[in-house]
Amino acid sequence: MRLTAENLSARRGEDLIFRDVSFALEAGESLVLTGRNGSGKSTLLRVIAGLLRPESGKVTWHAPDAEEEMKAAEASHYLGHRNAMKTELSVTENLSFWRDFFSRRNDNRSLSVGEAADAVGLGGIAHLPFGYLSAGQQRRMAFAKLLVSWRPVWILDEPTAALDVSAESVFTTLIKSHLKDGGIVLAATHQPLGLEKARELKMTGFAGVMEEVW
Amino acid sequence: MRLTAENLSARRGEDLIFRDVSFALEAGESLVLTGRNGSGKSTLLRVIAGLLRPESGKVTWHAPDAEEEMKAAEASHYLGHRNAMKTELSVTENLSFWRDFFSRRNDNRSLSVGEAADAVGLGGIAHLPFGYLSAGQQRRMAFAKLLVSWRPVWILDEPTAALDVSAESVFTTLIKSHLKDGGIVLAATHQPLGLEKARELKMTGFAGVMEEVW
Amino acid sequence: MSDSLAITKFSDLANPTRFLALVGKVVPWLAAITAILFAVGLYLAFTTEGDYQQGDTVRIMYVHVPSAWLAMMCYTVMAVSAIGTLVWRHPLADVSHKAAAPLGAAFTLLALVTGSLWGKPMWGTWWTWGDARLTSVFILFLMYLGLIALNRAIADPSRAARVSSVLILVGFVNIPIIKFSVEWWNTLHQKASVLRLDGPTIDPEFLRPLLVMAIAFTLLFFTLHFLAMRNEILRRRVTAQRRMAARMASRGDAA
Amino acid sequence: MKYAFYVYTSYGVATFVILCLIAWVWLDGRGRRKDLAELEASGFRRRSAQPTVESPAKGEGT
Amino acid sequence: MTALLLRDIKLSVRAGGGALIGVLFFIAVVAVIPFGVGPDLNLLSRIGPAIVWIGALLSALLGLDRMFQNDREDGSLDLMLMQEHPLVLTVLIKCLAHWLGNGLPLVIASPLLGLFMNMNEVAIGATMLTLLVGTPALTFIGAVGAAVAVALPRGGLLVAIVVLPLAIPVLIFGVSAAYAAVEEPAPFLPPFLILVAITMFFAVLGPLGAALALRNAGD
Amino acid sequence: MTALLLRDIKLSVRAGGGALIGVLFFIAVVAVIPFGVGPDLNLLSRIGPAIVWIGALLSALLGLDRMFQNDREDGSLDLMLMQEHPLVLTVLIKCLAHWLGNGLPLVIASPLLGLFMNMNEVAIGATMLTLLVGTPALTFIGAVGAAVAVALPRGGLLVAIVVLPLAIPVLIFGVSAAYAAVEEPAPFLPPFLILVAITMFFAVLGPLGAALALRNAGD
Ligand code: HEM
Ligand SMILES: Nc1ncnc2c1ncn2[C@@H]1O[C@H](COP(=O)(O)OP(=O)(O)OP(=O)(O)O)[C@@H](O)[C@H]1O
Ligand SMILES: Nc1ncnc2c1ncn2[C@@H]1O[C@H](COP(=O)(O)OP(=O)(O)OP(=O)(O)O)[C@@H](O)[C@H]1O
Ligand SMILES: [Mg+2]
Ligand SMILES: [Mg+2]
Repeated sequence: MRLTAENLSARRGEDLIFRDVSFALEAGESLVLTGRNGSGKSTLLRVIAGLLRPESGKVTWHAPDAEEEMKAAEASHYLGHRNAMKTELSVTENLSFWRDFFSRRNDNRSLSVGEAADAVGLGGIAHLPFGYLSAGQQRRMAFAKLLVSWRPVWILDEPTAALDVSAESVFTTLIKSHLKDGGIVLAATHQPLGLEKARELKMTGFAGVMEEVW
Repeated sequence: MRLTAENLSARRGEDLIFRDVSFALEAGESLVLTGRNGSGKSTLLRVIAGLLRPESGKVTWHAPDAEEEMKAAEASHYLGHRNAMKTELSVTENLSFWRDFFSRRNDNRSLSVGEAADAVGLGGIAHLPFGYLSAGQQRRMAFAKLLVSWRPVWILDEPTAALDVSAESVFTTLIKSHLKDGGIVLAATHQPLGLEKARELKMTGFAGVMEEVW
Repeated sequence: MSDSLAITKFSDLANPTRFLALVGKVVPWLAAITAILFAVGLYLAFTTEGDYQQGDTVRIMYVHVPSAWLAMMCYTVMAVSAIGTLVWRHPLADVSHKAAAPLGAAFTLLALVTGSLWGKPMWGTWWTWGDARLTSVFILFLMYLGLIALNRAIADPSRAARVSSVLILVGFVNIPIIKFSVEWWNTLHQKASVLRLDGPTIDPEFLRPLLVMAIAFTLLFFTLHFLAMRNEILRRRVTAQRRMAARMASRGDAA
Repeated sequence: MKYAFYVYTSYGVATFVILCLIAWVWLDGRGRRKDLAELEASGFRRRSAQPTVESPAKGEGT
Repeated sequence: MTALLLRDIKLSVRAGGGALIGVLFFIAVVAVIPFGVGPDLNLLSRIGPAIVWIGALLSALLGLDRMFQNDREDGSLDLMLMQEHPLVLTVLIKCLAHWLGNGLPLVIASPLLGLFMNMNEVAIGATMLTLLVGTPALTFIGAVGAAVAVALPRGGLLVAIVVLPLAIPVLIFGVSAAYAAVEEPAPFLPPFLILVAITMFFAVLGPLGAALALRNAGD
Repeated sequence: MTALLLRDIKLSVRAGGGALIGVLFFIAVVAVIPFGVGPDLNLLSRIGPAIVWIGALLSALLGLDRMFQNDREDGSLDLMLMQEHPLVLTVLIKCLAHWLGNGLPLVIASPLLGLFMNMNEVAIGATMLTLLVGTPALTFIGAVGAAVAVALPRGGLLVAIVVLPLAIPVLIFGVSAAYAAVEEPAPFLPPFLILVAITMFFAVLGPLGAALALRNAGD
């Protein structure tokens, strides 16, 4: 199980945000992206999630059982700045939708909706419409989405924004246990996540203008 | 100059979130709200900003020059979880709209749009559409909105979410200088803001159900 | 600080519990009187003579006119409740206009249907879009349906109540239009002959059953309205208690 | 009776609609009372009905 | 306040494309009616004003529901609610901007459609005049619906339902004034003045109602 | 995929009574027409099919443009783009859900409206049939517009230009097929078959185009 990025570079508008980023992550490893605002953390994560086409380079995913390479996106969960939940539906409805939508054959490592809500400490209010939750509660529920269907790779963009201290430690525990289960975690943060053996990649932002083309 | 809250209580749906909250803030004082996710920080701030009607109690504002009491909302800037910027318009367009919209007669303490963008460290990219900024850059620009028109009271809901360390210190400096100018700051945060003499109010959340009515 | 201001404020006025007690006492009487009046009204309606001009169809009047009046009165009741919601924020007012909307829709439907049934023999057509009275009543019907849909679309009941109050008040312009449409536009429909400033001009032979039926309809409306309000109060009580139970359960877990 | 059809249909429709209203009010009321009874049976009481129970919310204001 | 007006117009031109969608829809409506009526040019020109008015009414509905919703979603509405300028004034300005961005193009496009419908000059002029006077009323009425929609998770159609009954009088008098200008015996002024009165009435009631609804939709 | 279908239907029903509201809106639109054209029952029944079709187009347009926008704004779209099911399929399902939640109720309600418009049985049946066949095409076309709207922050105008010109042929053939069924000389089948062909064509092209636009929207 191995996620590799080779010579990635990406651009926003006409600016090259980063170039020649390469890394390889094995099961149980994690990578933390740091850097100033606008330094390209979210951009890199979106490239890895396949949501943004890299200017050059590629991201690959080798699963031990599959022969050929898959797109990394299909083995990943992505938790972006936005929560991907409908305010009109209740928390349970939201979570079970994502559970069904993500579900794969012979997947026995996923939690049920109720267990996932409990795991992020909000078991009691899962019947409320998502829109009625406070900012931090919404973020927790968005995190619960990662638990209802197992994916080896977690791509987390500032997962702990808007969270209180207890929730932060809950998240850290969940991330650690995901790593122990053989998962891979990529996270962008401004606050230390408390992962011991995480590798760190410091983004610097603005790696040049694409003027060569012209 | 004095902001007082007397016996505030507020409700969300049928739940009383807090009851009998009172405080008074003089020029140069600040109040920091802390508490778990969902404990009612945002709710209290919205009540003070006049966006949510309190179940009981009232918020008043005494200006030294005006004789009668004003609504506190009119003397306040509110920075909520959402940034109140249009993604289609450029940063400059957004800021100058708010500058014009907020403008008062004989107000000479406001910064110009360019100065405000510089103050939050983003002078160079003010011509981009707001939607093109990174999460942290957007938050900074939302903060710049407070600088383009002077209001004595700042009501800040997690101002530093998604910010990097340098931006946090910039914000702290800006808040401190606002306090030194005789402003009042109310802020809800999970991370210490680094204000020295701030008073703290710890929210606990859920103070009962309004079922007595029925 | 044992009880918040909010709670004492509400118990000064007629609070829901007291209202429920009142409903329990009043409704049986109301229902009984309504039943008697309906019996008398129906008897009168079918024993008085027919009109030489309209034949027996005049008997339709005894259901048509009361339901048309009720359709308008119900909206007026809702408008008054809407003011109660917006100005005094009285929870009973919320309940009142929410409960009245389906009743109003039903009476408006009755007025439309009986009117059509009367129109076919009298004017030779079930419906015409050219008549201001008919179309404004149809609009009233649509507004009732819209209000019902609005109430169902907003989950938080007190917010739903406030928002629909605004709409009720804005829509109230339709009521005078219905009432005076026959004076302002020259149309097929009858001019007012009972509810007018200079006294009724209708033959007392018809007036008697009409009045009895009108009172019966009105009392029926109030009976149903009280009961629907009671149901709504109970519904809110149930949701409030369910929430409370859920809160206490999750609190127990946390502790 | 002339036009009997129209007269009887209108009375019929009126009766039907009114019966529907009555049924709605009645059934709704029965359902709600059943809900309340269930809640009562599961051990939940209104606070105002039992003023002596110490309320969990008291003293929580900040 | 001018700032708000300018921003809203800018947004409607830049983002919503309100003007063009409205005009295109308007054209679509007017384009299909001849199929129903057949090639009878006389009849077409007779019902012309009515069709143009109906088209205008329907295209006014498009996009109306998002008048406040966008501002609410990004938080701007909160800031507007906090200002000391009376909320009614803010709403009025937003209505004005909406009309300039969506209503006015319809008025301007109407002569073209009049030609499609084979209407004569007087009829075209009268229709355009009544539209000019009447469409603001539609916007004001719609503002109430849009304000109500703010409280709804997804307002759209509900708003239209709520709005349409109130818009009917506008339609009736607009059309009858346009007809009166063409057909001889009927005088033009009475229905036209009523139309003006309706617009004035809703210019007051609409913003008031919308402001009330916005205040009460708050959460 | 069923989950997506169910969720989208649930959203459209939940968010303000879906079917009920769509139908109410449709009724309101059709009820407005006689106020404009006047109470001439003959004329009404003649323009009936056109009006019913216009009502359907309008209710299809309302809310169609936000088909993907909502998913994008809350981030759901990102997650859908990442899945291994082909994106075209996802789009198709979303179209289906949209049609079931918004189009089908209109088709079902159309006979009632036909009665309002004093249309005869044949005309009502023909209108209903053409609506059943034609409204999916409106949804598919709309999906392209909605996807383009997601891609461009300032895409408003483009959407209008994409959607309405494509929708107008659907409208025209739908209406003319409905008329052909009633009026003698004109044969019903040719326009109807063209309508079927248009729908099939857009059932393929729509999701493909939408998927392509969404893939390239990435940011
Ligand atoms: C669908 C068709 C009709 C509708 C919607 C309708 C509606 C109404 C309404 C709203 C009123 C109450 C007006 C008021 O209090 O001023 C009313 C009263 C009345 N209607 Fe109708 N109507 C319809 C058809 C008819 C027909 C066909 C007749 C008889 C030929 C008729 C005869 C009357 C009479 C006699 C009154 C009492 C007027 C009065 O004394 O004030 N209506 N109708
Ligand atoms: N619109 C709403 N309707 C009903 N309940 C709501 C609504 N918004 C918030 N709540 C509830 O009110 C409580 C307080 O929410 P609030 O947003 O004030 O919390 P907070 O202290 O700001 O939390 P956070 O740190 O997560 O931002 C929460 O339990 C939430 O579920
Ligand atoms: N859609 C876009 N179009 C053009 N430029 C963009 C777009 N989104 C982001 N950018 C630019 O790309 C750069 C990197 O943004 P990115 O979101 O990756 O930063 P980040 O490291 O995640 O910052 P933050 O810590 O604030 O979230 C920024 O300078 C931003 O202005
Ligand atoms: Mg980022
Ligand atoms: Mg908060």
